[in-house]
Order: sequence, then C-alpha cells, then structure tokens
Amino acid sequence: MNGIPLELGLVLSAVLFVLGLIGVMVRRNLIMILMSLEVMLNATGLAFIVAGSRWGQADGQIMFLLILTLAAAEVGVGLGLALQIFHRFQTLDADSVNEMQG
Amino acid sequence: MILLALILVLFLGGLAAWFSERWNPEAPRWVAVITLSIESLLVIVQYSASGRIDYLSAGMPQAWIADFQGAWIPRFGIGFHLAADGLSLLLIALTEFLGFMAVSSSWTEIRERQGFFFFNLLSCLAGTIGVFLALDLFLFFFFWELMIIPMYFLISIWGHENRIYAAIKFFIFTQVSSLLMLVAIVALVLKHHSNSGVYTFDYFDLLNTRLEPDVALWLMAGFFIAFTVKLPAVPFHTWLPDAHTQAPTGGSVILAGVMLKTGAYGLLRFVVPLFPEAAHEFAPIAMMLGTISVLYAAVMAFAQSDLKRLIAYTSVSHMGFILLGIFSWNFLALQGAVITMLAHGISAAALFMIAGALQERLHTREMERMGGLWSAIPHLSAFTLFFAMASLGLPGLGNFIGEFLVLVGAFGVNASLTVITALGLILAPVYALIIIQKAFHGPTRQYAGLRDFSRRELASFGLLVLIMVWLGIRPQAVLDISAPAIKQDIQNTQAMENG
Amino acid sequence: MNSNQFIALAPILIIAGAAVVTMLIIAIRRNFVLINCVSACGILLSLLAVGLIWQANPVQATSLIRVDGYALFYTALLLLTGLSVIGLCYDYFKARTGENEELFVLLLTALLGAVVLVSSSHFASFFIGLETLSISLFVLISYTINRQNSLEAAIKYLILSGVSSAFLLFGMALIYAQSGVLDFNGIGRYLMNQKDMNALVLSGVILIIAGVGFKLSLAPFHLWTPDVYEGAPSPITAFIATASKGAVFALLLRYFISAYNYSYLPFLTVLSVIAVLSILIGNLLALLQNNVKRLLAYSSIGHMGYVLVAFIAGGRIAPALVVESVTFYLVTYFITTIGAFGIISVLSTPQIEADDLSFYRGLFWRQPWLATIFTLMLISLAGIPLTAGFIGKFYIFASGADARLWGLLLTVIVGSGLGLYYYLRVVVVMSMNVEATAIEPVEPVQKRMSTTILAVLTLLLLWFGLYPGHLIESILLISNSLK
Amino acid sequence: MIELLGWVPFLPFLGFLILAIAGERLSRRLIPWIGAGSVGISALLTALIGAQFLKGAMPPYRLALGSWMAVDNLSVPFGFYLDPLSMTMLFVVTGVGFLIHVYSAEFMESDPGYARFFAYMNLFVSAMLVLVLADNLVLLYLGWEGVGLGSYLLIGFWYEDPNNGYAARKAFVMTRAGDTSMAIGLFLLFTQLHTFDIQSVMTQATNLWTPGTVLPVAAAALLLGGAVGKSAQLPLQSWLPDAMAGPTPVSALIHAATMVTAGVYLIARTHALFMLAPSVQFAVAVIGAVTLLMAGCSALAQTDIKRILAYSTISQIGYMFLALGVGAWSAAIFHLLTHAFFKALLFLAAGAVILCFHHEHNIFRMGGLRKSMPLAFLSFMIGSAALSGLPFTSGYYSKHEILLAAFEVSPVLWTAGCLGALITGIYSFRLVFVAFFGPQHAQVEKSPGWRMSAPLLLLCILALAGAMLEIPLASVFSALAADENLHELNTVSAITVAAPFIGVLIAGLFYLTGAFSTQRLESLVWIRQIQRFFFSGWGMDAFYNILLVRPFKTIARLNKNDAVDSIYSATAFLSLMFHRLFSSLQTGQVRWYASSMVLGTIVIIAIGWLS
Amino acid sequence: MMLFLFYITSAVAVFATVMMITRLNAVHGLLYLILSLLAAGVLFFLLGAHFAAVLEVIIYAGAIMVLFVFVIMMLNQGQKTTDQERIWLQPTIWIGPSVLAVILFAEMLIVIVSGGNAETGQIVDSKQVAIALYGPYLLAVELASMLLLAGLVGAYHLGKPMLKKTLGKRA
Repeated sequence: MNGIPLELGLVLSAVLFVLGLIGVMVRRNLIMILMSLEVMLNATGLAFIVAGSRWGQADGQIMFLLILTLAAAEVGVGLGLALQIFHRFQTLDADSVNEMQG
Repeated sequence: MILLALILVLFLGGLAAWFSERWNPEAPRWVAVITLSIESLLVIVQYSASGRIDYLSAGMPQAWIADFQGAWIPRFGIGFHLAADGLSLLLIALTEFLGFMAVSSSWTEIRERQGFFFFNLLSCLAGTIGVFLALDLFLFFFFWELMIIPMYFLISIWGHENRIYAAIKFFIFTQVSSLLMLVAIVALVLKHHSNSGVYTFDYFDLLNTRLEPDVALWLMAGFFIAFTVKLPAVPFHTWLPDAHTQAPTGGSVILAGVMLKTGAYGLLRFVVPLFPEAAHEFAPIAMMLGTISVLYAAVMAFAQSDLKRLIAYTSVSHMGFILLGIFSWNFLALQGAVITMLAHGISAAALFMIAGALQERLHTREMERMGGLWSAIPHLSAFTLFFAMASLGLPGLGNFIGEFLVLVGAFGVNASLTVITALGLILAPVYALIIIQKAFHGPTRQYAGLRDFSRRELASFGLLVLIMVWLGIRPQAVLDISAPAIKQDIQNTQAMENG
Repeated sequence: MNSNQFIALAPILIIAGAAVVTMLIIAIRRNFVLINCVSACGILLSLLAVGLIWQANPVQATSLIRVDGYALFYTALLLLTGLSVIGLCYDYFKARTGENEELFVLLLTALLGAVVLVSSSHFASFFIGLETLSISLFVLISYTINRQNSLEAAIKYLILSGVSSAFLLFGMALIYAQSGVLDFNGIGRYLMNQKDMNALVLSGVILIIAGVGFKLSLAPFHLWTPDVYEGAPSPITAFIATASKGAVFALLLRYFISAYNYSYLPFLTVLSVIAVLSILIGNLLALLQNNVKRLLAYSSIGHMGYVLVAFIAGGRIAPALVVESVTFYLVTYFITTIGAFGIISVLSTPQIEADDLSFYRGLFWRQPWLATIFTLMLISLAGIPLTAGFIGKFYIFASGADARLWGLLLTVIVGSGLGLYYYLRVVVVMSMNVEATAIEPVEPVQKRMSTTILAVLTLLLLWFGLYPGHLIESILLISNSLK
Repeated sequence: MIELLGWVPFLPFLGFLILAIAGERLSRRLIPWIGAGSVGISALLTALIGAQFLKGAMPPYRLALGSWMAVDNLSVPFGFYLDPLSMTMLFVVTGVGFLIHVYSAEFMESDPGYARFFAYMNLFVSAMLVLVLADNLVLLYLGWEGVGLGSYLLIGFWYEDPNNGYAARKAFVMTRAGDTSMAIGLFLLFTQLHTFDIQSVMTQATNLWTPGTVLPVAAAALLLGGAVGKSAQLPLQSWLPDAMAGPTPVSALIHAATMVTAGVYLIARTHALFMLAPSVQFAVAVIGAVTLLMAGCSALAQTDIKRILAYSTISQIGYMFLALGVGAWSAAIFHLLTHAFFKALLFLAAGAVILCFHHEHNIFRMGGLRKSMPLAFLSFMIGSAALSGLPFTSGYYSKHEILLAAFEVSPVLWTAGCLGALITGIYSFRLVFVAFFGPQHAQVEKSPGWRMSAPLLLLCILALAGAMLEIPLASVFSALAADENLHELNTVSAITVAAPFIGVLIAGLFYLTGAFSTQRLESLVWIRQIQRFFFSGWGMDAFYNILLVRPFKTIARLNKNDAVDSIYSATAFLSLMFHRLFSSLQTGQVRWYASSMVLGTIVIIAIGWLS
Repeated sequence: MMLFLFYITSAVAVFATVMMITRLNAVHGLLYLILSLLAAGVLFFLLGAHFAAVLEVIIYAGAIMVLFVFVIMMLNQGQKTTDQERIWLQPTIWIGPSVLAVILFAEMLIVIVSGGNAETGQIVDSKQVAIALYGPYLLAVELASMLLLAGLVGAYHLGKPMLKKTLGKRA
C-alpha cells in the first residue's frame, strides 16, 4: 500500500484522456491528431494500470500491453495513410480532406 | 386445392406472360387472357362445388365453403391457411372479372414492356385473391403487402406524368399503415400466447382471444388504420387521388375495383370479429369517419377538373358508405356494404376505363379541354352517362342497392349520422353530372382522329353494363351468397359480446 | 489448453493460419488467382471445422473465448460473409493494377478479428478482436490507394475508430477499477451481488456503448458512416457493413446477457434514445441521397436502430427471443447488404465506382437480372414480404411487442415509412426509360464469380423470406446457449 | 286482361331499350313507330285494363313480379298495385303520354337526336308508370328517381347549349334534395314499421301510431320533402321554370302533365300517414296556398311563353297541394287529371306556336296569331279557359271543388285560392291576348301537320270535357269520404266562380282593349321592382345562389387541392427539412465528427445518469 | 512520499500533454509527448506496475515515437507548417472542443469520485504478469501478434506505392 488513492489515478487518466480528446478535436494536422490519439490511448492504459494496481492483479498490465500493441499498429497504419494523403492532397490538413460530405 | 390454384395460376400466368414477351411482343396479353380464363374456370368450379362439404377440413365453421391448410412457420404457429366463404368468393369473382376488364383496357394502351406489365397485373391480382382467401393473419399480411408491389410498378412504370410521386405516396401510405397492423397482429398473437401458451396466427383461434378493453381498442386501431387507409376514408385518403390519376387504366381498374375492397374486406373480416367490443365502442367514430368521407370526398370530387381525379374522389365517397355500413354491424348494413363493394367495383372500374379511353384518344384528362364529345363519340358518351348514373346511385343499378341497404341498416343504429350521410345523395349528382356537363355536353368541337368505341371496348362495356343492371335488379343472387358468412359473423360477435 | 479447447478453437486457428499461410505464399509467388483460392480454402476449412463441432457442448477456452452454439453460428455467418466478399473482391480487383494480393491477408485478419469478437467472453479478447478487425479495415478501406476517396475514408475511420476505442477502453477500465474482473461472467456475478446501481459501472458501460455505437454506426456516433462507405471499395464496404457490425452486435448481445447488464435500466433508456435517433436520423439522411453507397450507409444506420429495438426488448423478455430476433435480423441484413453492395461492385469498373444514382437509370431495361436482384435486395431492406427482410422485421415487431416497447415500434414504423421513400427512389430510377444512346455501357467485364454469389444470395433471400422455417430452427438451437 | 298490367310499364321500356341500343341507325321512319307505338300499345292496354277494372267492384289488384331484394326482415318485391288512384294515374300517363308522343313524332322530326329523344321519352314513361304502379315505397322510389333521370336527360336534350345542361343539372339536384328527404323518410318508416309495402305501412302506421306524435309527423314531413321537390313546390320550386330548356313536348309531358304531379300522387298514396300528422297536412295546405300565389305572381311578369306556362304549372300544383292539405284528396286527384289535359294542351299549342313561329318564345314578339294559327288559337283559348277555371271547362269543376273544400277548413286558404284564381285569369289571358290578338309582327313559317294537330284537338276535347270522366276514388280514400260532402255555400261559391272572370277582365282591359296602359303602370318604380321581383321567381334562385350554391362552389374551389393532404405534405416537408439539417451536419470534416462523438457521449452519459 | 511523487509526476504529465497539444511545431509537440509518456512511465512505476513502466518507456516513448519522428522528418516543411499551424490554431477554435472536453471531464469526475474510496499500489511484478500472459491470456497474445501482422501488412501496402507514383501529382 503506497497510499495513492484510486480516484486520483483515475482522475489523472481522465485528465490526460480529455486533453488527448481536445487535441483530436482541435488540431488540423493529421500527425498531431495521431499524436493526440496516442495520448488518449495512453491515458486509458494508465487507467488500467491504476485499476490493476488497486486489485493487485496482472490483468491491468496485460490490458495495457494490448493497448500498446494497438497503439503501435495504429500508428504504423495511420502514419502510412498520412504519407499517402500528403502525396495525394498535398497537405496534412484534416479539414481539407473532406471531399466526401452530405 | 382449388384455392391454392386460384393464387398460383395467376402468378404463374404472370410469369408466363413476362417470358412470352421474348417470343412475341403481343403475346403477353393473350397469355393474360388465357390465364384469366383458366382462373375463371377455377372460380366457377369452386363456386359450383361450394355445396359439397368434403372440400372443408374438419372443424371449420359452417359458413365456409372450402379451405386449404398447410404448415408454414411452425415456430410461431403460422400456417398456410386459405379458406373461402361466400364473401370471399364474391370478391374473388369481382377480382377475376375486373382482371379481364383491366386486360381489355390495357390492350392497346400499353405498348411498352408488355410482358412485365401483364406480369405485374396478374401478380397483383394473385396477391389480392390471396388477401381474400388468407385466414392466417400472417399469411394475410403477407399477401396484403405482396399485392401492392406490382401495383407500385404498374403506377411507377406505366403511369402518367406525375407517376413517381403518386406511386411512392401510394406505397408509403399503405406500407406505413400496414406496419401498424403488423404490430397489432403480433401483439394480438402474443396476447393469445400469454393466455393460452400457444403461438398461433390462425384466424379462428384468435377469434376467441380474451382482451382487456383498452388493449382491444389499441389493437383494433392498428387494424382499423391499415384498412381505412386502403379503403380509403378521410383523413387517410389523399394517396388515392394521386395514385388513381397517375395509374395506367388497367392499374386504376384494379386499384379502384379490387384493391380498395381489400380494406373493406379487412374491416369486415377482421376488425369487427376480432375485437367486437372495441369495435362496438369505436363504431360511432368510425361511422362518423364514414360520413365525413362521403360528404368531404363528394365536395372534393366536384372541385376537380381532372377526370380521373374526380372519379377517384367519388371512390372515396362511396367507400364512406361501406365504412358506415360495416360499423353499423347489422345484417342489412353489412349486406349493403357487400353490394356496395361489388357495385362500386364495377362502376368505378368502368369510369376509370372511360377516363382511360378518353385519355388514349385525347391525350388529356382535363375536362376543361373536352366538351361536346357527345356528338363525336356517342357510344362512349352514353356509357359514361350510364356509369355516372350508376355512380350517383340511381335505383335499378347496383350502387343504389348497396347504399340503400347501408343507409337503412345504419339508420336503425345511428339515425342522425345516417341522415347526414344521406346528404351525400344530394352531392352525388352534383359531381357525377359535372362530368357529363363538362366533357360531353356543350358545343360540338373538332377533335382530330377521334374514334368511338371499338368492338372490344363495346363488348367490355356491354358486359359491365349488364352486370351493373343485374346487380341492381337481381341483387338477391349476390345477397344469398354472402348471407351465410355475414350471418355467422354477426352471431359470433354477438356471442362474444354476450359471453 | 487441452485438446477439447483446441478443437473448439479450430475455426479461429484455421483462419489465423490461413492468414499466415496466405502471406507466406505471397512472399513466394504473387498470383492473384492462387491467393484467392488459398484464402477461400482457408475459410472453407474453417467452415468445415465449424460444421464438425457444431453439435458439441460449449467450451470455455481460457477465460477469453467461449465457443458455444451462438459463437459458432455467428462464426459461420461471418465466414460465409467473408467468402462472399472474397468472391466479390476477386471480380472487383482482378482488373485493377497494383499488388492486390495482400488484400486477402487483410481480409482474413479482419475475419479473424470478427470471429474472435463473436466468441469472446472477456474484455481482452473483445478489445483485441475488435482492434484486429479495425486495423485490417483501415487498410482495406484505403486499399485502392489511387482513389482519393479511399484514403480520405480510411484516415477518417482510423482517427474516429481510435477515439472510439479510447472511449471503449476507458469504459472497460472504469468497470475493471470497480469490479476487479474483466470477463463477462465475472462482471455478471459482480453486478448480481451489487444491491445498488453502481455509478462507475454505469458510466463504464455507457462509454462502452459509445465505443460500440461508433462501430455499429449508431446515432449520434454515425457521422463517419457515409464517408467510409463511399470511400471504401464496394466489396470492402459490404464487409464493413456486415461482418464488422454484425460481429460487434453479436458481441454486445453476448456481453449484455452474460454480464447481467439488462438489469440496469438506464442502459435500456440510453439504448432506446440511441435507437430512436438512429432510426430517425439514418432514414432522414438517406431521403434525398443521390449516392447509392451513402444511401445504403444511412439506411444501415437505421437498420442498426431496428435491431437495437429487439436488443432493448431483452430488458423485459427472455433472452432467447432476443437472440433469435437479433440473429434472424442480422442474417437477413447480411444477405441484403452484401447483395446490394455486390451489385454496386459488379457494376463498378476500375475507372469508375458505380455509386451515383444516375448510373442506375434504366438499369431494369439494360441489365434486367441485376436490376431485379437489386430491387429484391432493396425490398428486403424495406422489409416487404417475399423477402427475408420482412421476416426480420417481423421478428423486431415480435420482440418489441412482447416487451411492450410501443414507442420504439412506432419509431420503427416511421423509419420504415421514410425508408420506403428512398428505396423506392432507387427502384424508380432503375425503371426509368433512357434513350439508348444516353449511356453507352462500357464493355462489360465478365464477373461470373460475383454474379454467382449474387444469385445465391437472392435465392437465400427468397428462401428465408418465403420459407424461413429452416433458418429459424437453426437459430432456435443456439438461442439458449448464452448464459 | 288485368294480368297484363306488367306490360304497361314494360312496353315503353322495351321501346327505350331498342331505341337506345339501335340508336340513330334505325330508319327515321321507324323511330316514331317504336317510340310512340310502344306507349300507344301501353295506352291501349291501359284502356282495356281500365275498362275491366272499372267495370268490377274495383278491389285493389296486386301483381307480383318476383322479389327484388330480401335481406333479413327487409323484403322488397317487384309488385304492382292497381286501385282507382293508380288507375287514374295510368290513364293520365299513358293517355296524355301517347298523345304527346304522337305530337313529338312531328315536332322533333328534323332533330338529329330523333331516336335519342324517343328513347328518353320512353324511359321516362316507363319510370313514371313504375312510380304510379309500385306497391312498395322502394319500387316507387325507383320510379321516382327514374322520372328524375328522364327529366334530366330531356331537359338537357339539346346539350350543345351549356345552359340547357345547367338547367338539367339544377332540376336533377334540386329534386334529388327532395328525394333524399323522402329516402330518409323511407328509412324511418322501415326502421319503425319493418315494411316498405305502402298498404301495410298505412295500416300499421294507423294501428301503431297516435296521431300527432313525433314519428308520424317526422315520417310525413320527410315524405312531404320528396313531394315538394318533385312537384316544384316551395321551397324547391325554382328548377321548373328553367326546365323549360327542354323540347316543348317534354315540358308538356314531364313538367306539366305527369312527373311534377308525382308529389301529389305520393301524398295521396300515403294519405293515411298525413292524416296521422295533422300539422304536416296543414303545412301541405299552406305550402300549396303560398306556392300558388307566388307562382301566379311570377307568371304575371314573364314574357317567355313557356315560362308563363311553367309558373302556371307550379301554381296549379299548388292548388292540388292545397286540396291535399285540406283533405280533399279526390279533388286533388281530379285537378291533377284535368290539369294534365289542359296544361298538356297549352304546352303543345305553345310548342306549335314556337315551332311555326321562328322558334320565338317571347310573347311580345308574337301577336295576331289568331288568324294564321287557328288551331293553336283554339287550343289556347280552351286551355286558358280551363286553366283559369272558367265554367264548363274541366278546370272549373276541379278547382271549384278544391276551393270549396278549402273554405271548409280555413277561409284564409280559400281566400288565397280565390286570389290565385284571379291571378290565373289575368296571366293566362294576358298570354292569349298578347300572342294571338293585336298586330302580327311576323309571318308564320309553316303550319302544323296532322300528327301535331290531332293530339291538340283531342286534348281540346279533353280539356273541355275531361271533367266528365268519372273517377271513383271513394274506395281509396274511404276513410274520409264523409268530409267531402260539400255544402254549397252560395256566396262563397259565387265568389269562387267570379274570381277568374275578374282576372280575365283585367287582362282584357290591359292587353286586349288597352283601356289601361301597362306602360303607365311600369313607369312606377315600385311596380317595376315588383315586376322584376316576380320575374325572377321571387328571387329564389338568387337566394339559393347566395345561401348554398356560391358557398359550396367557393369551398370546393378553395379546397381543390385537398386541405387534408397538406397534413401529409407538411410531414413530408418537415422530413425534408430535417434531412437538410442532418445532411448539413455531414460536413466531411473529421474533427467535427470526433466532436460529435464526444457530444453524443456526453449526452448519453447524462441520460444514463438522469434515468 | 509516494503521493507527493505522484502529484509531481502527474503535474509533469499534464503539463507536457497540454504543451503537446498546443505546439505549433510538430517536433516540439512530439518531444512534449515523449515527456508525457515518460512521466506516465514513472507513474506506472509508482503504481507498482514495473513491467508496464519499462514497456512504456521502451516501446511507447521509444519505438512508437520514433515512427513519428521519421514521418515528421520525411514530410518536414519547416517554417511553412508552423505558419500554417498558427493560422489553424486560432484561439477561438479551442473554445468548442474545450467546452465539450470539460463537460466530459466533469462527468467522469463525478463518476470517479462517486466510485468510493480505494487504495492502489500493490506491486504486481513481471513474473506475475508473465504468468498471466502465458496462462489465461495466451490467446490474447497470439491475437495481438495477428493484430501486429495486420498492421504490418497494412503499413507495407500503404507504404509501397508511394515510391512508384510520381510525387506531388494529384490523382
């Protein structure tokens, strides 16, 4: 027992999560959006770790591991896409990638 | 088996007509005629065999003439149950007859894609006959929906200038309302299930479902709306003028002559027998709707300048009588409703055929652009006069009998509404004679290439006239056929209301 | 891991194996037809495995995966979907330049994710299955990288999917933090012992609903749907619309039943709101849509809303009927959706995607069979008899009425009314007359595979519509397997 | 012979069928033979039957021709009922009808719709005969509507002029209004008495109902509505003057001799009901009295020869109503009979004048026709005399009887009747003096042939001597025979006889001798106004126009596109608005999509919390 | 003590994240992100998840961020992008998303605080994790490998045609 309350840990992860969310909603640069996504995923990982720590179980860490895997794969694919988009659209502006609407 | 054949023959005939187009573009209509001939043979056989009890499986109530039962979806106790009593037989005969008329009126009018046209026409008839025969509520709903698809195609492909709007409107109205009915059907079945532990959609089983009054009222409302939309009654009628106006003649004939009757049939067969108490409680409102329909549509009809639209509104007006009659729920009024169904089937079909014939000749339905046609095409004009008279309820013709019986029957139930409805009798000549006045009377004009009825048309209309007169002079023949069915219905509901 | 579990896992393992094998073969020899065959064979093998263990007892392979009748039924459904999509892909991609073989690897991994989803009984497998599916889909959507729309769709899907995954994970974390368990049964036990409603679990589940709502494109998480549907290659769109959604839905149902979530009434309220919004917004959005793919996308939003009605009914009625209704509806939805996108894919050429409504003008008279099939599919989507869609809708009504969800049913009716309008619009366009010279069809490419698949789908559609007894019976077998 | 009764209405119907189906393809020589011939044979048959019937003790004769409809306790047979009343009517319809058919054979000879004309006429005769013979109210209603149809067809016979069609429709609709009232009466009677058979209705009503209670009053009033419509009495009288748009023989047959008297017949037929409802019966009398005055005044102001006669018809039927109202049933029928003769005569003569005189209708453009058209002049003199009720004409006897009976009941009614008689004298002889005396304005084109002359002559004789025909109606109205034993009141009687003479005298002073000048009279503004008022038929048309026709048309026109539909249009519009709204949210911008997801999540968490 | 460390590290993490989402230059942002991730690693350690802490540093802050660096370098447009970002990131643009985020955060806060008190900090060492990983979570590991495979194949596919096509030409 090291005295970190569960709520604090969860609140921190919520803060990070929300910051990441703001990033996704505000940034127009695809790379930055992807980075913000990473923040969000990381925040959820933190939440799992906090929860796992509460229960003294490995499950939390394992979930974090899986999230890590996802993050890696997503970044890989996401960046690949970003490159393609840059070459097609000549921009990384998420807002100008809006040919389809309605 | 004949009952099943009644449906299958038409459907297969439709398919045959579709495929025969490859062989010869003129072939489909002949296939249609042959199919209908076989079909009428079947109807005659069924009718003449109706006295023999061995067509009936055990346990069927007395008034029924024939039935056919097969398994379908055992999970919910859904069966393929067809059965005919006098009422359905009459309506099938009407369907059959108007099928001929529809084919006849499409003979030269439809020039494109005849195969698909006659496929749709025949499968529409097949669906309608299915509706008249189905005694499993699920099956009924199945056919109920099935008949509108071909009709949709008939309107949307071969209709007039505004056909797509009309077709979609028609489809949405009927579909949405019938989904309400589906909910009601399902809820009824579930109710029966919770009472008895058995899933069944069979009409006879569900007849005896005990329902709390408020539940019954809601369920009845579901059915009622579906049927009054189809009937149609004010305020659900607005699809009809559009659909009728835009449909090709054959489509209008089927639509006005037969399809509207499915609504009336449903009210008669399902709404009141399934929910007698609720229907009884609801009757004043339903009758009021009937009254409003009669009067409102009559005024609307008078206002129209488009001939088909006018006729469409007259249909609404006539259907109001049926609504009034059915919810009076006594023998006289019901018999009147039955006669009205048949008579209106004939008269509306004939009027639409006339409108179609005029459109084919003049390329317009606007009465303002007609006038003085009498001297140019006396035969057509005389027939129009005849059916206008039939439509306004001239005694000696079928419509009169129906309306008269309905009103007599209804008078005993709700005198004040009946009196108001009777005002429709004054409005009827107002709209019926305006047709004659605008289109046929007036100074003679020159119309290019206008020809009077051909021999085929004369034969069709002659037949229509004969049947109309026969209905008006000898309605007894029809009344006798429908009497047992109606008597039984009344007894059943009375027994339920008492017990 | 015992042999019993191995056998039970066989379908999943075979798919995974097939993916690896396919990739290896690509490394050795790039041959479109060969790869096609290999992947199809993999799926067939997996199907065979499903068939063999169909009658076996439920097997819990670790706490992550539960292979029971429910899982197997959906596995089979997904595999068949995969097979059809591979068939459609074959015709769609064979004339296209570029290296198209990886497509099948990705399809197989996507399928793997979906299959894991339907058999998962644990948040870990739930999550990993979902993400395997999603990662594969990102690439599949963007597979035709020389189409700008594809890329745009993929990046949108990727970002939003990431956000939704984050919501999902956060929800799971909240639940875990409170209950200390990650497997569905454990959560169920936990909830059963709780007296009061638990705020953390409540919010957690709602966040999960939000995350899943995105995958199911339920309103208000639906905005991506049309763009992705439009951008993705048609066969892939078919896959997204069916396999991805179906698997997620199956999982959600399993989760709700296993984890005892139906006892929380707020979920049902939330879901009801979502269902109403989905039905109305989806159908309203489709009304004047001129792009068939987008139209189908909007309509799929509405359809998910319809299934949700049956889903919500689980709060009041026995789960068996819910499973039965949802499953039947999904089966019909799969058939019609694959059919509809199959038509688009058949009509598309490497030069142009056949998604504009004007492309369908007079199709009835140019290609009667295709048009008829398309019409049937649309009729089925509209829920009109003769087709399986009607029975599906009947099921929705049955479960909805049994649970007395009158308001929702009314919404379904309104939605169907709206739906008719745009389905019929398409039918109308197909039956319009066109001048012969107006559209000179491109030299038609032989697309036997696709047309065969379409024919089979049509037959199934009619079979299940006219005589649904068989399908119902097999669904009945599985409807009680969820515990 | 009497067994052949069924053929009487059927023969004209057969004629109708042949003419309708074969139409103008028949040779023009054959057409009148069929048209008039069928009615002729009917008339012959009627005569034979009548001879047989009148010879015996005249028990009512029933002929059952089978069942029409039988539902539950409702049964309507095709059955005929022959008693002195229907016998009388039969004579009128077939006899006068035949004469008019013969007359028409020449009158319509040059018309292209020759066959059509006879077909319609035959149809009408047939329907009228059914009406007269029907033994139950529904069959009577069939005939009732059938004559309405015949009337409609014949008024609109010359369809090329839209005005004729308008008049025809007006006639049909207005009478239909009455018919509807009658139909409701039928429903009421059936619901209460469970039968439609006229005789049973009367006996049952007498047995079951107390006089003056609601039921008999309502039933009688509703039937009266029908009678008023058909017989062009107040307030449904305004169609009849317009109905003159039809060919003149039609006016003679339908709008003078037969159809318009159907109301009188109906009331007489169901007199037992009216006796149970004294208030209604009195209303009948009042309606008759008012109508006869009103129509008489209107006739004074008309210039169109046919319209004068039309108003006089309305007025004369008013007398019949008056008679019915005061319980002088036989007198009413007697007047019906004589009226049929002299009014048919007048119309036919008018037709001859019109035909031979440039199709001119305005009497002030005629003049001096006395010499050029002696037969017409003779006819008019006799007809007008009978119409005015000058002694020794048939009209005298019938009218006299009525007025005396009216005096028995109420002197006011009698006064009205006498005043009416005076007015009758004025307007009928005004017509004669203006048209036949004085200077001749134009030459006569041709003179009528034998087919027109013979009926005129025959009718002259009947108009003079028709009163000799003894109608033994006592058996029909047996219950009240006592009331008709009129006392001769000398003063009253004298005034009654004198009234028409004064009228003739006035007419003579104004129009024959010119002792009084009409111009001087007309120079007075209020006279002119009154004249205009009378001319318009007391403004009834305008009244109906403002009260009913115009509102109806306005409503119909305003609502042409169906207000109910706008509910649905609005729904559709709303849907499209929402479509646009939601579409505009589909911006294609991924950041907005993400935001919407966040928004959605916030909302559903809130919902989850709140619920 | 632990709690104090926790607060400090949390503050660093939050600060770094805020900086990251507000940076105009992608590289700056990336560096702040790495800082944030490292702080998270410390937090993991504080929470007793040593294995996860190590992975966070090695894989997240190390490997994954390198990918970003590569891409940013490949697409580096220098000052141009920074200028662009300045235009894009008008102060007003922050309002909407922030409001939304704050509301969401408030909701989460209520939920979390209402969840009741509980302590964290039980040390779960690598061995325990390994046992779980290769015991009950074996299938998850396998599946994760398939996930990575999919990502790999995908990245390959998305990466390759770039070399073939001429750059800078819009299709």
